[in-house]
Amino acid sequence: MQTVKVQSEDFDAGALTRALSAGRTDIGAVATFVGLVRGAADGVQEMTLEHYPGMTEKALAEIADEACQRWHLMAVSVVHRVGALLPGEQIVYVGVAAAHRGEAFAACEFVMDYLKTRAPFWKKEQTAQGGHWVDARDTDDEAAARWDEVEMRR
Amino acid sequence: MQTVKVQSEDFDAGALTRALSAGRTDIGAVATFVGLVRGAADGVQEMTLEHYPGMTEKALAEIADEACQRWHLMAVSVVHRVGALLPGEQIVYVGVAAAHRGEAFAACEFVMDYLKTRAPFWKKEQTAQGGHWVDARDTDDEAAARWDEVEMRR
Amino acid sequence: MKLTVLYFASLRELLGQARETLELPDAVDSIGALRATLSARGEAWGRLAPGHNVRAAVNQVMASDAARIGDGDEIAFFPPVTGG
Amino acid sequence: MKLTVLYFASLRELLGQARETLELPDAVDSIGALRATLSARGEAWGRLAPGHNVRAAVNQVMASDAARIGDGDEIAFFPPVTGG
Repeated sequence: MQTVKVQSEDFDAGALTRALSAGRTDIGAVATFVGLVRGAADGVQEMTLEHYPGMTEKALAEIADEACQRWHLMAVSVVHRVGALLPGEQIVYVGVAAAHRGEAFAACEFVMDYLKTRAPFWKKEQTAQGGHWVDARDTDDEAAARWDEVEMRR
Repeated sequence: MQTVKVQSEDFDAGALTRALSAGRTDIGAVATFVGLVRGAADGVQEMTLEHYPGMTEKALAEIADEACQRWHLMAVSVVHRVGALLPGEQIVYVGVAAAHRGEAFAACEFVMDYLKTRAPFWKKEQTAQGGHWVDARDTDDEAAARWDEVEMRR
Repeated sequence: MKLTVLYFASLRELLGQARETLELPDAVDSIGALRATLSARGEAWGRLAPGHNVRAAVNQVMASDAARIGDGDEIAFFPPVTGG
Repeated sequence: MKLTVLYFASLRELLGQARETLELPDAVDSIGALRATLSARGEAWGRLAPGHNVRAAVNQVMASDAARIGDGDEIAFFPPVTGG
């Protein structure tokens, strides 16, 4: 079961997580990730997320597919918001269900790392000094690259 | 903020996760894990979790403390159930909030790995053939041991 | 050869447009050739020349400069992605 | 010297008891010495002898055979943990 959504509305991480294992008894592990807009310390007043409609959904589905090829997963769910977001608001949800925890953790982190470098989203931050586009981080490329070598874990 | 609970009642993973970042704008990443009772394929009809009252809470608090020493975390929450549980029911929740995702993922997996080898819980499974105590897995010891060497990640 | 070309994020703002439809000679048959054609417009369009870290997609799939393009394709140019 | 000794899980079932209070000579001053004393009871108690993968805690902290024990301590014996 793979679900991928791009939406401007907020999401209910608890409901998304429950849906991953609802009515099943073969799932032993559910790992999830929620990304949030950081504000105060960075002076960010608002964040706007632009995306490439059509390609975004395809890219997220491909990333979820690749995770399912690398690990034995029972469910993957990815939700990414677009549009204007305030500090503290949720940006992205990734949830992965598997028989064992090693697979669930690895696949969840893999999806986030690949999403960060392959899914066409762009962040623009609004601060007191005006708006500026967030630069891509080298550490994100490195995080994604380590999966090229990593062995599958149980 | 560290919260550790041992209880027989079920927990609301969504509410626990929201509580980790509620009212804050310095958290960019929340990683969570939920462990569930697997049933059908393994022939498990019921699972009973025994624990060592007093030591369990101490052990969980120590594990959360150690995670906070290894990584810069903003919140850690651990809930573990005891008593009789049916297939599909939730056993354990671990939630970790941090500024960045690498820290949140690593700390969440660390807490689970240490919990599996250091917190005094014991599982007894009930199958059609009767009850039997679950054996400790070598892979759990290995999973915990790798943190002795691992470098902290961003 | 008719192409739809999309621009996103900082590149969209820099170029002052989000999409255009182009009629081009069939010789412009790769992403690299299209970059050369567009950057020749001068000024901000120079950003599409090599060395400016602008990524490309052909029909919604990430593409290198060697990727072939043809009539009816949807091409996109954008900065490195920053979602998540 | 007075000790409270607790047994958990499969060990509790095997020994047929969850807790006992013991009066022991002061010479029994380590987990190792306590294991020797208890396993000398014979039969199922032999499980507490070395080599049976039974863990110990002193006052709710994991402890090796060398760990010192004293009057009023709470000692626990149990199989490797299997929570989570």
